[in-house]
Amino acid sequence: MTPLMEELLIAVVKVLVIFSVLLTLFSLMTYAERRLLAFMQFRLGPNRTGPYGILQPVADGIKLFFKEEVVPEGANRWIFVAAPGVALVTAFLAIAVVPYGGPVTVFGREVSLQIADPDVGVLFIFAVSSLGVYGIVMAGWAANNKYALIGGLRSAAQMFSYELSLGLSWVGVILLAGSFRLPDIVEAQAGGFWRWNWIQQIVAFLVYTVAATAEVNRTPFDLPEAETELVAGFHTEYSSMRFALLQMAEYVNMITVAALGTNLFLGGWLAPFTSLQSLGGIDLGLLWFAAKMLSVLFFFIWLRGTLPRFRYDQLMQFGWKVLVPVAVLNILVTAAVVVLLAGSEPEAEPVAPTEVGLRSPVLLAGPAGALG
Amino acid sequence: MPEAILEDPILNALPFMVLLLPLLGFVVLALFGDAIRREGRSFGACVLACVTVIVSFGLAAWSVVRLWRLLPGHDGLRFAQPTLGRGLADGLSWIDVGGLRIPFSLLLDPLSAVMILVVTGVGAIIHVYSLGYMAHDEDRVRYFSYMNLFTFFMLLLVLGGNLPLVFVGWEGVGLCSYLLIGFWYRKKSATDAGMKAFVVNRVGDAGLILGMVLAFHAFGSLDLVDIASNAGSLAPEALGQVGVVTLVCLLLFLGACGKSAQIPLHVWLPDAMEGPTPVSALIHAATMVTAGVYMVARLAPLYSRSATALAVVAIVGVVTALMAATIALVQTDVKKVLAYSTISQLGYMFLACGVGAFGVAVFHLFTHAFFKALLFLGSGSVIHALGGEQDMRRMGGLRTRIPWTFWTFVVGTAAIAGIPPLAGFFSKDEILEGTLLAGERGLFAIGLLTALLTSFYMARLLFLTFFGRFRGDHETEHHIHESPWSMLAPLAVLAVGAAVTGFVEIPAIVAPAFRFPHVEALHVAWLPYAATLVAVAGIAAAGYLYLLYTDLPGRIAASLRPLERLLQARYGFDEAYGWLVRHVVVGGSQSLLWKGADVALIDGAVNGAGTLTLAVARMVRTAQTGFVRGYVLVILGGAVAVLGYLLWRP
Amino acid sequence: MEALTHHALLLSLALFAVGVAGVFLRRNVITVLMCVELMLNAVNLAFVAFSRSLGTLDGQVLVFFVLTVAAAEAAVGLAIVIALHRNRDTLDVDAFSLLKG
Amino acid sequence: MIDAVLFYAFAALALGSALVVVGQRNPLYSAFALIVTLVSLSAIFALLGSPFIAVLQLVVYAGAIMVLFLFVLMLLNVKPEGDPPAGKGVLRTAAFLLVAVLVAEVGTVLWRATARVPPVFDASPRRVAHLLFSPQYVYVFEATSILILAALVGAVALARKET
Repeated sequence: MTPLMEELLIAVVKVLVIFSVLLTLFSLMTYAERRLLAFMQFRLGPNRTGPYGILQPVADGIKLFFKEEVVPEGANRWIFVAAPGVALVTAFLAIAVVPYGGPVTVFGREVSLQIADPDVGVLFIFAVSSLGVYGIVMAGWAANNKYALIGGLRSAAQMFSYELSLGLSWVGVILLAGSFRLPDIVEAQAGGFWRWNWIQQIVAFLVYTVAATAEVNRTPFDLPEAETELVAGFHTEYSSMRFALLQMAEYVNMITVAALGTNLFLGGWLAPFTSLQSLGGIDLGLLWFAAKMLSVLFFFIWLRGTLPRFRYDQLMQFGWKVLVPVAVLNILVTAAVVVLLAGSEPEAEPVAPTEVGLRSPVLLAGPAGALG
Repeated sequence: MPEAILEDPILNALPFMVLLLPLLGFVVLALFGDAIRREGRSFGACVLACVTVIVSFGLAAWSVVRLWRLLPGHDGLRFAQPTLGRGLADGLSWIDVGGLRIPFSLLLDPLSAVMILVVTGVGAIIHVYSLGYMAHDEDRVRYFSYMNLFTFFMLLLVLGGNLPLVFVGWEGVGLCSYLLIGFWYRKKSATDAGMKAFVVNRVGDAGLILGMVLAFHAFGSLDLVDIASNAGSLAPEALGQVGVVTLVCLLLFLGACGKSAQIPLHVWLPDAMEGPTPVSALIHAATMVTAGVYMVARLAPLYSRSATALAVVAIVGVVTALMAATIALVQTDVKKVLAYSTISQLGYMFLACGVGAFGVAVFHLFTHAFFKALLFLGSGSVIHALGGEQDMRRMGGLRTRIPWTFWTFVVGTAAIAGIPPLAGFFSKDEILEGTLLAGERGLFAIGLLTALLTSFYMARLLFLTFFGRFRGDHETEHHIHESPWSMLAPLAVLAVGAAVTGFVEIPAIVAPAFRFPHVEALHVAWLPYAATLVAVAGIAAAGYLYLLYTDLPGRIAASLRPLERLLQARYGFDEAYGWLVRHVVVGGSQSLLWKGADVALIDGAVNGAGTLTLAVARMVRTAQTGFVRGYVLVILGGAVAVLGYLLWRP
Repeated sequence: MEALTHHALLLSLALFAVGVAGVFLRRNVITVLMCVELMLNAVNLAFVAFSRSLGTLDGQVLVFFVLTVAAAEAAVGLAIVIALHRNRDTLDVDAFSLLKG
Repeated sequence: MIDAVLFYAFAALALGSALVVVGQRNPLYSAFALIVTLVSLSAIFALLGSPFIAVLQLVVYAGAIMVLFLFVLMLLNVKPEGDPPAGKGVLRTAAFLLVAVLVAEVGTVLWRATARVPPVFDASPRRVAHLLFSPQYVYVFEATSILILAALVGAVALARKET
């Protein structure tokens, strides 16, 4: 079996594993969100199906499967159908390069816990997430429904505006780590939670939190799907499976954002104290990572339970006149500090030339994700 | 020139600092003048102006001393650029086209050394004087900025290492002269005088430019040192023989005539007296007007190759000297008298140049700078005392009222009249001697006569102003007051200068600059006595006429009416020129240039171009379909064509 | 690899040709603009391919600049389109012929 | 091997969608097709060993420029083109001829081109950045920033409604 084939095999395996993990996580999220919101609002939430209604997601799934697919009259069929796929593909593509833990050895073979690890990792996420807009725009436009269209345009504009500050908030971290590769960025934070970026990059961290919330259209930035204003926004006309797909895309994006935030600012799979990194020779990285990511996700739900919604103009004002300048300022300061500490411009240690072929898994990951 | 000198960093930088300091002062005053005035800080600004000049005098002195110590008896140094600019090959190149390469090179040799000392020294003194004289003018910041600018240009003129640079300075001082003559621009006569000076100078400058062009054509270089050192190899041109050298010399001399107010271009200087008196002292007595003499002396090697040119110079000089002196006899305006006296003295200098005694010319220039500046400043002090009165007929008896001014004025008068041992005596004596040695008895005779006249009209000026009883109205008499120290101190300094500068052996010092050995003049034993005698005679005569028998002048004038009228009319130069301009120039311009050239040729050409363009456009614009993709097609075609050419290029 | 770079060049050629053709086929200004973008991308592809086959990075830097220019061009171009549409109420390239001499 | 497969797949995708861009009368479809082209081109860039450029391609083109296009298209609610008016045939034929010549020319260029490729090729962002900010290009870089600024102002000034 040629090394390339091995690479491929490993990639596929990873894809499948992570895909299934994401599916479960997605369904759990829907459940958790409903329960938690209910809890916050002194309701019960779904509690009939199975113990504590744990099977609710399954029920929903089944329901959605058997519902009729409606393509509204005068809708642009092709795009209408394509939209959810696009949304999902971009979502999965983004998560394809997010690591979940340090390299582990399986069958005496070094394997990184991440589908693909291009040395432009962060940039890649940025690029793909910028594609995420299309799914929504297409969905909104194709439905030939004014609420949908407005919702689509809104979300497009919103993502557009907040992507900027989102990306800018990463730069500080990247500067500190001196690499685009997420594993490097995580390793750069090694040594206790006080070394994590959310301390020294507190500004960037805050910007990221806000921008990320907006990026995934969560409250208080959920204008694209503001029920009170536009019915259900861009997926007003969607039903059954496609609706499920759109929902899934949303949640996957959310998970991506959470995972990314964990990696960038919360020290990824690193333990708050190095002593807790491994227990009895077993690396607890994955656990730490999961813990952090889940808490971030909880934070999102919490927000939704707490905050009211922005007004559209406020949203734009805030995005362009507050977040972006702050982020830029942070970059300036960080860059200055880095240069000063480095004494002089850091010399480029020649990166080991990587074989071109190894990048194909990245490209496989996307379609693979979409296939599911 | 030995590398050792140029390696001296300080010496390398000094001339440039000397040159640029006044410019700095000007820039500051020019940029912030108004602000300063509004601030009410005018006085400080004026002091700043003075300081720049004084400092640059100090630096000049330093550099000269240093130069002497470094290389006794050398023949001058070219300064490529200050050491800070050493990176450049040899000086920043100012113009560099074809064979013509003109660097910003300065030339510091004995001649320019003397000149910069005069310019900065006298300049500094007069700046200080102006502090007092202009104290009550609310526009004095502008005045001082002009003065600084003038100093800069004058220094550039004398330090310039090649003719173009000299020319820049030349034009610059002309400009400043214009600005300062017309300083009180609300006075029409002042502005007119300024314009007159400017225009008349243009005539001379035309000659100067032509001379430069021809010089470059003939010698292939405009660098003063090159010209001077190459001149020796040129074939001397005998009297009446007009070769290229003669031509160059004459053309340049035309420029000199304009600047130094020699016949026939002398008409502007008397009117220039409209300007503030210190200006007359600095520009129209001590420095600018001597630029012509300086240039002739600077090109001495060249001039000495052409007998014709020398003859012309000598004759023009002596005629001017005599004529101006005679006119000075009948002037009643203090400054006018001094102006004509200046013209006459400049004539003297050119006479000296003409007979080949260039060193002596510079000597007289040197001394003249002192005593004429002194006289002008003195007259300025008088005018100041009388609240603006300039007419001698309304003066008199000031001897006791303003003693400082009086005594210094006496010194100046004695100096110019040639009373030993004052400065004027030596220089004038040497000039006359030079004419004798050259064997020009005629010139000598006229020179002597001029000397007589000089002492006469100067004495007349002195007596009318300071002796007898006051002839003005009581109002002015009541206000007569001695000038402030800032005016008297300069007078004193200059008086000392006028007294002692005669002992400086300028001819010997500047001789090396002329590329031929300084011939120690074998003194004509009787000449000094004769000269002194003449001077005394003039003064005595003046005293006889204007102190004892004060009605006599009037009767003499009456008996010699035609001559008197001729003198009053200043030999009718102005009228002649006026007629020339009105009829020939204006008439010619209207009938020929305007109607003929302008309307027919130029306008015709322009309009023709217009119509032609229209016609062509009417044809071409059909290509502008306004159809975008048509344009794209053309672009594509172009791309294809270019690529095709690159591919299948032969 | 040789084959790939070489074929990449061929692909860029094809894309460029298609883009040019589009400029002439389509009459909608926006489409024309898109065709221009297409051509730019063809050029980018050529740059990258050459950069790969020459082993130098200048090609990539140039692509970077092309991207920048393309962005600026799109922004201004679309702004103009909007203005045109507001004033002339059409997007037909051939309708804008005010420059006809 | 797998690189080759992917390459040709994406190449085909790019070319096909490009043809759609041109052939499609509905600008919106053209836009979507163009997006596909751009994305597949970015994939090809990655395959050619230029991940940085590939990502940039996504961010700038797919992420920014095309969104702009879509916005304008939806904003103006553009209708598909009608049938072309007759009489422009001359232009079209001329254009096609020229394009053909162009293709021929560039074809010959490529034909003459000798392809020899260095085995290892590192276009990591770091190295690209080092070249980009080297004296050779840094001024151009600054110039482009000015250009962007100008475009920004220009776009706003043009698209703003005269009030």
